[in-house]
Amino acid sequence: MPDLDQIFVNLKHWLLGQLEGILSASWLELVSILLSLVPILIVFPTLFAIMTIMERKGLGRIQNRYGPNRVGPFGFLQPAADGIKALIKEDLVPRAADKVVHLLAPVILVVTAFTVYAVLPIGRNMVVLDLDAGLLFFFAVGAASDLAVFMAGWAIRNKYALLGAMRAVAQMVSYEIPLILSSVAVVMITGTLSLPEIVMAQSTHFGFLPDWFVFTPWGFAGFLLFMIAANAEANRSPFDLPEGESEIIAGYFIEYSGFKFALFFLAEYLSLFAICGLGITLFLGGWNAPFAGLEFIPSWAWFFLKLITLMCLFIWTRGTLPRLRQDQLMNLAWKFMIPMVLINLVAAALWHFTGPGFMRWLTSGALLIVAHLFLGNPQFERKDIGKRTYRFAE
Amino acid sequence: MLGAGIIKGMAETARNFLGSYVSAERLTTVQYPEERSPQIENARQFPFLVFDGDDPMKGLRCVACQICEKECPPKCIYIVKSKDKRVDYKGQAQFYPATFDIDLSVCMSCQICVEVCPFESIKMDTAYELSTADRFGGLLVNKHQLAKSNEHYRKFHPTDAAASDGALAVEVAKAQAKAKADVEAKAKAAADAKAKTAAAQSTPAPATA
Amino acid sequence: MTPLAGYLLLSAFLFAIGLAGALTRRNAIIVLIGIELMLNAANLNFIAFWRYGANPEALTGIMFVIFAIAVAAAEAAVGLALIIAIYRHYKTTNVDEMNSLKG
Amino acid sequence: MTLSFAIIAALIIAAATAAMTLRNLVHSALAVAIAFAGLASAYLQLGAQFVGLTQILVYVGAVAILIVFAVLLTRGGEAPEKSVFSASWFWGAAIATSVFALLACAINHSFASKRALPPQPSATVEQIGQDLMTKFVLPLEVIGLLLTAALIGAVIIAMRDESPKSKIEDGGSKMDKTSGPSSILHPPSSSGGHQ
Repeated sequence: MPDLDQIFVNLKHWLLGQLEGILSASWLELVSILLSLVPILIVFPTLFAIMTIMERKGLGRIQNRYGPNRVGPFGFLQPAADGIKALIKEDLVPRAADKVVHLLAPVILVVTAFTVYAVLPIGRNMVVLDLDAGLLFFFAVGAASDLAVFMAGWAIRNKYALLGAMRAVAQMVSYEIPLILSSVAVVMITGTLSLPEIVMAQSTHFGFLPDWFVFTPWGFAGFLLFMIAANAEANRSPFDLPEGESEIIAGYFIEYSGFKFALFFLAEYLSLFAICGLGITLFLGGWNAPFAGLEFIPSWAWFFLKLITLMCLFIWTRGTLPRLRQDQLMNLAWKFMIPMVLINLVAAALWHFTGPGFMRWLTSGALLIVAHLFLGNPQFERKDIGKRTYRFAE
Repeated sequence: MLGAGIIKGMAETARNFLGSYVSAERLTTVQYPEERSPQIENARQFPFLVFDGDDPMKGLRCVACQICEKECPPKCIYIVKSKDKRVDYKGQAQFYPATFDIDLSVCMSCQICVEVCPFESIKMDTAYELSTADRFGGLLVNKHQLAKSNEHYRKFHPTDAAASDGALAVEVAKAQAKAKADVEAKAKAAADAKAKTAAAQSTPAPATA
Repeated sequence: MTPLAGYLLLSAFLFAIGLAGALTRRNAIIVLIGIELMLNAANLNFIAFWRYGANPEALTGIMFVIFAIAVAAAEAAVGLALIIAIYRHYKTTNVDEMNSLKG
Repeated sequence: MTLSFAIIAALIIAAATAAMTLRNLVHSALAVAIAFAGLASAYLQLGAQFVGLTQILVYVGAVAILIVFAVLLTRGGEAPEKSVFSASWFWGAAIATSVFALLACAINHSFASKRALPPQPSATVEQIGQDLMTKFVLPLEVIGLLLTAALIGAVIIAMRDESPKSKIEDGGSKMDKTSGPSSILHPPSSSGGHQ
């Protein structure tokens, strides 16, 4: 039985071996790059298709209804139907719109969403680009997508779109800080920015429990904060104010139809998978098996299994939580998440310097619980809603 | 504790999600074309004309009295009386509608025409799959499309059908009683007339002196 | 391979463009963008000299650029806050009209 | 003069000139974002990987959006006014070209700049981290202080005058001209004086 874990790596080397004689060195290098890129361009869009149908069926089941079951068996050809619909629909460009920026916005969004996958370790030595500053690359390219969101909103000269774009950019910028700082805690403990090394640091086992960071007090708090910030960064449900259908129709992609609209959705889901992938790499032990006995399942299978469980978690929160108002959104980010993340850094430092043993569980755990109780209650439990103040535009 | 409410909410949706796979009655959706939810007793869509017997045009109860045409709020009924008369179920000679059109796109199924009709001839149907491609002519139904048998009416409006049949039976009985009374009166009148002529023959002299 | 002069010329040209923008444009925000460009031109010089320099292991060039980027970002933030405050007061961002120091 | 350097240089110069000459402010803000990205690729080409990624994160991710927000807050996004260049544009251009000429001839005559490309030095994140924490720890702390001060300063400068006192005063009368940050500098009581 060929080594299932390294099957793709061996496949690539075998293919390169075949082309050894035919192509020159530079062409060979190009082919090797393509061989590691093309699978990503195929796997994640199909995951996007599967995820749209799982999301709609999951939300349906949560609301005691079936969800799409007309197209194909149990509705599993629905993504194909959506895709064809998106391709057939006419692509309108409003007359007053700024053509170039209107076209460029979804393209940049999809490009940044795809380039982010270059550093994501999908399986044991299955990472496209092993940068030693991989995490920084991830956040740098992720931050560039805010600008594309703004371009989309501004290019259409439409009040609602601009409102949605400003809300989206404000939200993404203010939730980037908890996202980055919660991953800094992991960097502090592992001492490296390279994602494969972070995953290697989590591959040992402690008794039957794996040494994943999520099973440490600062790791668990970091994981929760990371996931909340990821939810906000991808503009998903409790934080989907930018495209709040009820208030401002569809936010920044209001004037996009046809294929550009499908590009926006593709970019949204791809960035969601990328951030979930990062969450898995940092806190859930990337491609490591949870228990020593389950090593026979290949490493990339573990990565995708965890990715799908995280996706179900996102769908679950989308089905449950109502949308946050803009000021609640900002309050949560600046008054709860950022202080909490800074305290999480202190907890990680405490964990590192108190050395192994039960003591460090007690100290960092207690610090986090006290911080949570102290930070959480006073500002979110107050019953008196302040007097409504009006501010008129000058 | 911040977040306790969220956990409660998530537990609730999880219960819904798992429950929908476990207990069937949670999922109340009716898959429309295949399954159909049962019609309630007095569901009503658009009016139709009731006819007795088997020939729709001859058995039409409608006597073109045009009360429903006048009473209809959106004015969607159009009746043209026939020139000749024919005998209705009570034996009287009555008109019948030459044309009886209802514009379904205008009708608001308010059932006023049914209430004002003195002859129980127009009732409300429950067929709702009437979508047609032709927006104007397709929804203007004439006399032939409107006519439906009494059995059809009894099938989906049993109580109303029974009530209207009872009223009709009373009418028929009254009409027959009146007819019988007329026959007797005529017979008595004929008898009186005969008796008077007999009496006139036996005593013609005094009258002339 | 490109000699050091290539990068130096590029950064000099970038610096000139930034200076031209800062001096000729009317809108305060474009002046600020011009200054940002000039700062970046300087950063490019540092990295070029670090790369072609005598002992790259000292990493001083990179250190200087990291701190320069941080300072430039802080300067951009304060500059734009100033522009917004001035706009709210004068209702214009036209540099030529900001000539009264009374405030 | 490798091909990749030529492409990157052309991209940077084109984006920078576009940023300086475009009439619409938001276009020039986006052009400057492209220029920053071009510079980041130049740093990566020069082997300074950490600085290139920081440049993208700081400039393309944050400063570009800051500029765009400023453009929108000062109504710059709509119709640009008639002449975009200031009155004395000629002198500005003259000074800029003379500076460039000066620098260019300095570069050409210096023999140091003819030096070819030495082997690739290793500037790993590890080394940068070590240096930051050992040799450059004082600048790191000062930068932290400076960034906090700049953040708070920027917020105070751009803050709308939220003090309840001025709100009551504004409530009745028309929004007077001295509301906003300038009324923080001198208390409202005197602002009534020099209305």
